[in-house]
Amino acid sequence: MASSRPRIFEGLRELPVVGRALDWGLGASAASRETERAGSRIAGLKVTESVCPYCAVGCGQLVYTRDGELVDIEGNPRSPINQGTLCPKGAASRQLIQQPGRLTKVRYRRPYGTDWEELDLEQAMDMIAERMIAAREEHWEERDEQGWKVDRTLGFAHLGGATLDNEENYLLKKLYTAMGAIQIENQARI
Amino acid sequence: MSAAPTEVAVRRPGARRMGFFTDTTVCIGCKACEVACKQWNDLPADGSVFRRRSSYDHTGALSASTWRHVRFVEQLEPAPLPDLPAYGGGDLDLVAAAERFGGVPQMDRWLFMSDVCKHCTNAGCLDACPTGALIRTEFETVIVQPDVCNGCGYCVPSCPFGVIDRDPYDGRAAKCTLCYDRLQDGLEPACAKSCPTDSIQFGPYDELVEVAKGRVLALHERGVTDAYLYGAGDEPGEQLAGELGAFFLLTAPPERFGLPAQAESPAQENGPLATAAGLAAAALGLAAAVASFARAHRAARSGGPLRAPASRAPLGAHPRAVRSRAPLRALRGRR
Amino acid sequence: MSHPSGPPPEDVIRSEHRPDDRRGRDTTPAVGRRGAPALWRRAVEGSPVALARRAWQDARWSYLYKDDTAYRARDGAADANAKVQAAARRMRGATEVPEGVEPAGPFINAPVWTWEVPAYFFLGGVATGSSFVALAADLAGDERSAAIARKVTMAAIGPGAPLLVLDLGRPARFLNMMRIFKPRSAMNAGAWCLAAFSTAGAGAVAADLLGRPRLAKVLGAKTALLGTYLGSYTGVLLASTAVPIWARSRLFLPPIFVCTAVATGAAANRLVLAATGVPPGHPTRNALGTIETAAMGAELALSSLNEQRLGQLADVLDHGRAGRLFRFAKWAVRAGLLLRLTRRRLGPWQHHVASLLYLSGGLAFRFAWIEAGRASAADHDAVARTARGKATADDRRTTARAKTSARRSPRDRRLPHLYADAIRRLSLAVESAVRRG
Amino acid sequence: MWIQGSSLVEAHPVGSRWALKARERGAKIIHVDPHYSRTSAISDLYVPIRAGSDIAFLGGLIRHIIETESYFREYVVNYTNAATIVNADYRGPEELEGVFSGFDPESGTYDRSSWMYEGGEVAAAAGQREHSTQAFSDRTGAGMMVGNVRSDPTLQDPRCIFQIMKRHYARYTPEMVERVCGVSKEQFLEVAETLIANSGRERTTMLSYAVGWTQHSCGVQMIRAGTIVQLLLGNIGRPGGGIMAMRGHASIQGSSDIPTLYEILPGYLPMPRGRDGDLTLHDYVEGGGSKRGWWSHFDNYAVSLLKAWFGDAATPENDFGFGWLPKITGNHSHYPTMLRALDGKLDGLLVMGQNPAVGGINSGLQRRALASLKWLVVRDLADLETAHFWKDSPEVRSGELRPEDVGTEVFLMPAASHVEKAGHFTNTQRLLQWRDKALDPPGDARSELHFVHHVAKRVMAHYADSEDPKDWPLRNLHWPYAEHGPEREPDAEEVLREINGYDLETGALVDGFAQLKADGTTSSGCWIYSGCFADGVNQTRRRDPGDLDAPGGYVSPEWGWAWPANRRILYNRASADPSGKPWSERKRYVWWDSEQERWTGYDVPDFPVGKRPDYVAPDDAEGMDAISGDDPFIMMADGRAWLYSPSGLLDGPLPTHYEPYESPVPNELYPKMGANPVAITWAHAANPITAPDDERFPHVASTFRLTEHHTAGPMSRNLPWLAELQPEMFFEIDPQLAAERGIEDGGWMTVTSARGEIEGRASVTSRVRPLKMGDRVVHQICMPWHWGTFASSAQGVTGDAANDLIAISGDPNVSIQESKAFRCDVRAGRRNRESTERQAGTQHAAGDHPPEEPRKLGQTDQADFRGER
Repeated sequence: MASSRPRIFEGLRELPVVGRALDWGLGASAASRETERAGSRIAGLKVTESVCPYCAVGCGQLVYTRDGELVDIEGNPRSPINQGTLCPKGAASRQLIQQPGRLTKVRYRRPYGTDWEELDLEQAMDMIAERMIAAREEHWEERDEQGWKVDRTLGFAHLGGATLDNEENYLLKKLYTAMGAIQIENQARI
Repeated sequence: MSAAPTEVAVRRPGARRMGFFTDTTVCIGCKACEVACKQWNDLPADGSVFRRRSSYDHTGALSASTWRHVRFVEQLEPAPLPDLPAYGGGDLDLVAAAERFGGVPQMDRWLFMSDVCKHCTNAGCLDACPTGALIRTEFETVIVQPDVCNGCGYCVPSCPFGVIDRDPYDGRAAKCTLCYDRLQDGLEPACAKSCPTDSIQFGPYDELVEVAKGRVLALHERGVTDAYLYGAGDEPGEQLAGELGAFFLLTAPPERFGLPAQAESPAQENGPLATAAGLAAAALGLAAAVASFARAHRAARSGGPLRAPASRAPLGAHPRAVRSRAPLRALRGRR
Repeated sequence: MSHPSGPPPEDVIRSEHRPDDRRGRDTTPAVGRRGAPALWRRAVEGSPVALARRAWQDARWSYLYKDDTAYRARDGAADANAKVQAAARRMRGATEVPEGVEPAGPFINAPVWTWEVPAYFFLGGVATGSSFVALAADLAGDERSAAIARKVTMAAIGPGAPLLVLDLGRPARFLNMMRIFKPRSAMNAGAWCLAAFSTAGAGAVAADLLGRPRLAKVLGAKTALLGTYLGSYTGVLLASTAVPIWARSRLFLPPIFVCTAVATGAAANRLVLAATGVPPGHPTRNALGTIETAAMGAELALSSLNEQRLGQLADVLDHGRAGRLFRFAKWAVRAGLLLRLTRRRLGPWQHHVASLLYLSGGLAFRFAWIEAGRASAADHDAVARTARGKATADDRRTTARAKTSARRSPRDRRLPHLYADAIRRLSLAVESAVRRG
Repeated sequence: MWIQGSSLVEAHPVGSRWALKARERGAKIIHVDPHYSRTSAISDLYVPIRAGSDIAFLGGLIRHIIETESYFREYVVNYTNAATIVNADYRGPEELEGVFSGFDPESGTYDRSSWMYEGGEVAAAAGQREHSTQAFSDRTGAGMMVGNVRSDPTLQDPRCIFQIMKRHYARYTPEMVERVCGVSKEQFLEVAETLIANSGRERTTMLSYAVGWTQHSCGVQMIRAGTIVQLLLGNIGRPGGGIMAMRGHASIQGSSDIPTLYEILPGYLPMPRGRDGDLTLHDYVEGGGSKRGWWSHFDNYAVSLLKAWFGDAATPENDFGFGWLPKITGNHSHYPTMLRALDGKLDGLLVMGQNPAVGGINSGLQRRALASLKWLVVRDLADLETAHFWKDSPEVRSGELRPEDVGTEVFLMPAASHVEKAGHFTNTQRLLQWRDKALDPPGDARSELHFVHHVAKRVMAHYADSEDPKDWPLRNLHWPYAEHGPEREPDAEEVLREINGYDLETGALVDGFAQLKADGTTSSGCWIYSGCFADGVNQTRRRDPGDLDAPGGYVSPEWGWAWPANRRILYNRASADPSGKPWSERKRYVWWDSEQERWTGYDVPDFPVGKRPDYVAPDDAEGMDAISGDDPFIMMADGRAWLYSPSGLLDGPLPTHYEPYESPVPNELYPKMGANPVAITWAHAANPITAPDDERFPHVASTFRLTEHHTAGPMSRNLPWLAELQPEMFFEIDPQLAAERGIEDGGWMTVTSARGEIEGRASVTSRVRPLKMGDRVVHQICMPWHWGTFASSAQGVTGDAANDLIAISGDPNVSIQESKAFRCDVRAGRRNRESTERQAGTQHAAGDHPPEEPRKLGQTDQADFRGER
């Protein structure tokens, strides 16, 4: 194949003085102190083992934190599922947690309101509980239209769960069932 | 071959040359490397535009904030179109073809290739850098020292692979560091670690090359005769920029992936000849100038055709010159 | 360099972020920062990374294609290397891009330089030419013209350095240009040369003013000698890039640039001298006239010769902005030559106009070459073909001689390192000062 | 390795790591899919198929395997019900022009008694005739009497299942496949031969499917058809075999095991169904349990669950509180619920980590439904379409909804991310993996565990001293969870212990469901998860991968914990032959160790460890004793894998080809019967369906996922690093159609359906191809569905939602909609009105049936299309 080696240059390099001159400025003199001190920013950090929140493959993740702040999320090499690898979504999960627009306060929109308002968390919880209770009472059916015993409410419903923990789904189903709510659904239906 | 030790700026005992072997035959085009790189190096997204005829590639090319970039090549089977070029893909206006031949060619292959800085043995950017911001590390990789670079931009056109670029906002040049910081602590680079199918393999250079050669042979046995190494294993006379620290296994001509068929550090390839030519020309020019002056003045003195009206009087006393002293004095006066 | 207006989008996002007061946790969006990798410092110096095996063992442990796969042939066949090399040769060895393959760019990045660089090239050229003139005049005994030429030299080179600084992405760090001495980098060598040239030139002018003609002469001579590099390295600088139109002109670009330098230098001096009362028909004026004409003639000749041998590559020289600039430059020069070679009818102005035409032509040439480079880098076919065609053009004559560079065990040079680091710190200090100010 | 109805590489990139490894080990990868995706790119063989015609293709495979005698006979005879004799009065669609015996056109349902085994009968569990998903127990033959069924091991009896299948699929010839699926004969045969060549004793084939199969009006039957192929080839219960359902969310498997689903309780116990008179625990167990097989322990699981929920208050005297559980009487799934909401019959909705305003089918309808709620609670990491519909949505942009007219009260609550709380996910392989908490959630962000705990406390406090009997469950709800830290966060591990279950006498944690009892002395929140806390150790937190290179090391039994009983491959007894020896040494997995008289192997045997292979169950045996030593499928009443499904399915014992309910072509096999006659749709003007004779929508559309985005987008569209990778909604369209319609690559195009019209970029590519079906050519348009109209980040991206185009419908068994095949039309340019503007106001013009009452396509009439005409 057509040769592309820079023979002239190589040739010059062989020469005593010029050759040496060609390498001037390239050696140790060029390295900055910062570079000599370089190291990975997660060295010495606390690590937590986690699982990727996206698809259902269940890739292991390592979460590196520094005094309660997130520094880095990467694959867990010990996981036999992903062996340290991640897909683009998993690799972006630090940005998922530190995403622009991440909510930190309850947003409330009153009926017919035209904009969001802020709401205290405890107050929001109170209001939600009240509404769930009200809906239960208002729509309680002991028997349905054909007279069958049903002991339930169709007043409120739930959607979601495929992205939640099993513990959370368990308590949700437990509470809802105890309240007589049956319209409990999640993405498994889709 | 490896770089001249005189180039190595950081020395650590026992450091070996490290590199990437990117095997496109197991790449699934998931772009995990692109994101993992941005995550670890904390680089921003650089704009979201839908690019036509770009298959699934909407980030375009390597840039100062994109250090891994996945190229998509849709390659079509010639059938059923009569005069479809041997390699289809981006070359063909499918709509026109459908209108002309009323047929739709089959997908032959969908090729994915994760491009990255090649960490050349003869690195154009390194040779060009006037400040020493670009250095050769103990792993024989080439990195930009962000605390040194002053954004002269000379490395940008000096890279035969179009890798390094100057950030329009920040003003400094930036490119893949082969995760120099991670390497210090024995971690593999972010992209290689994240790659789900190990299309990007990281390791000691010589070991990688052995793996890669074995892979080429295996593929040939399977009938994938197009398989070849881009940037490693070549004869000394035929190497790309004296061998690439990050080399590739490709199954189509390099031009399909935006790679040159051959490359060399421009400074090494052209520098000496150009300098010689320049100096020679300059010397010649200087000589010519001197000569023509000498000639003119000799002629003037010897009352040749260029004879000045008055006799041997020195220039300063020249009558017309006397008239025109004013401006000269004015010049002095201004000082 | 030209900065986009306004801050980068990710900074806007960060600035719009309202930190949450109730909980200490930092909620600043992770949207990245430009131009450099994230912090390169260990959180705790000297301590390892948790749950990571040392020495890249994770990379090996998770390695997918172990002995239980047919991923690769392991029995190292005797002709393995030959086979691998042959495979590469098949795919990238041919001197033509394979039939039907449309080179899918971008292959290389276009130069990012803005107007400052060609402007500097022009002024540097004028300065070089002037320094030549000064030396020539001195040698010919015309000391006053020499003194003026030396002043012209300084007048021309004066704005050079500022222009270069302006073009930097981080102007405050301009000092780093001289952080090391690196002959391999035309730009570094050029920077040093520029410094030396200006110093010598300034010295010479000073000597003139202090009435030390002998010293002035010596320094002037020095300046002219340095000029031989200052005038040619700009061509080398462009030729030592991957931009096809520049790289393939490697033997022509520097001479062309020298010609332009000499011509424009001579022209500038001719005008100044005329203005300062050197009469028409004066040998210096005549000499300068001859020089600028000859140089410009040579420039034209070289350019067209180069265009001939560049073939298709030269397309970028006739199209777009580069094309327009080239056409203008050429017509200016041709007009100049015409005025020169016809018998004078319009009095002394005929030649002054010619000189002006040369100057403007020279200026246009500098901008044209930069523009041509930009266009050439964007011409995917050109880049691909150039890469394929390395065996053609002027390499053909070079004899095959594959020889690896000698292994000289390098001595760790302490002093340069200290110097380099000092300069770096100084630059950073200047930068932070500028940022604050 | 056979991938159909799934795009492994696009949706599960890291899963494809192992596909690639298999390929490098010599495996062949086959991908059958409407569009050429990144999955096709890594495949050895890609076969384009018309969306929704899979059963014809699979039926063709079944026929080919039977006709060429290339099935794994020993496996089929011993491990499947191929030899079983079926009821004499069973008739198949071949005889009845497309329906099975027992079809009632009036109600559009089947009386399934004639499908039974001869001699078998079904104890009718409560409310089985309803159109709602049948309980898992039902599908496994719960309540079946199979004691004295006859069978013919020679497979010759004309009424044996093998012969029935042979007749059933006789017409599914390669030529027919070509006409129905647009798959060329050559390609079809190549697939068939490859599958056959890679199955049997020494080799196995893995089948992977996903929502590309489930999201059809006969989705369950598609999967059944795949199962039949795998069973005929002997690929179930063996390493390198099986059927992999690639699931799409981190814990979507978990959310079915421990369901937030209306018709089941944890561990797939059926939700009690209302009926005339009181329903007692006894009736429930009778209806749901089974005399034979594993479900004979049904009562243990039910009682243990009630004990976990009501604690000491649950006593044998009060039937463990069973009577107070709410009962279902119909279909209360996602869609009917939203249709009720649309008609203002639903007060409130809580949405957690879901985005129905984009991901919900007919999302225009979903958003309008949200607008007619009284209150809405949304919990997520950032604002999203579902919480934002009143402020900015296609309906708001078109002026149909004005914020000042929308009465919905919205609570948008900040949620904790996966690293800001502890808990566990169940991945697609039933593997439970624990996540430790890495950092505190920011500001007022909290976990759902925190939310439900503190809401529960408030609700229970409210009813603490209520006298009303209906409040008994709330008064006696067992809610012992301790609170930790300043945020008073419950401890997830405490909840996991409850799920695992206790021996209430000793207070010790049980080691598995075998220890659960029906006498109220044990508790377990989810019997199939029982054992996840065995030995008092959080088994889901185990993180020892073991030596992957050792024989069988790939099982990694010490990494996490898989239900049931940490079994990684279900029915793995089938990896050994009837005598207990591995079918193949190379593929050994679980086998009978004759020295130690026990089953052993790399995995936990899915079989009573001590049961000899030669044990023969006496006919009168009950419980596990009724399972013989060579019956690997212990969850099934007869211990056999079902080629033919006598119970559990509502639309036929054998899969048969029906067109999608929106198909541009007639049913080649059963011209009288276009679509699945018992498929569900809901008559509502806001949910119009295109009539078969409607010419306006000539093309087939299908949706797919992209690697770079996740489902409805909130987790990816707002992340700059992902947004830039796929910035805009686009459609993949073949060059021929593009040429016809003047659509240019990269330009704008608009896709319209009976529901709406959406715009996006045109990607003109050979990755989708016009399909030749006999003399007819069908064009397909494939589109991702990740985009919505709202971005919570300046660098986020927006686009039209594909689901605006799709109609709500349902598979009869699981009421999952048909979103992978629907009719559409295309044109160049941008849409000239909002995506759902055409449907404005339709929510008030309900059809002539109460919308929550499902309708059968079998009884489809013009009323369904009133919205359109």
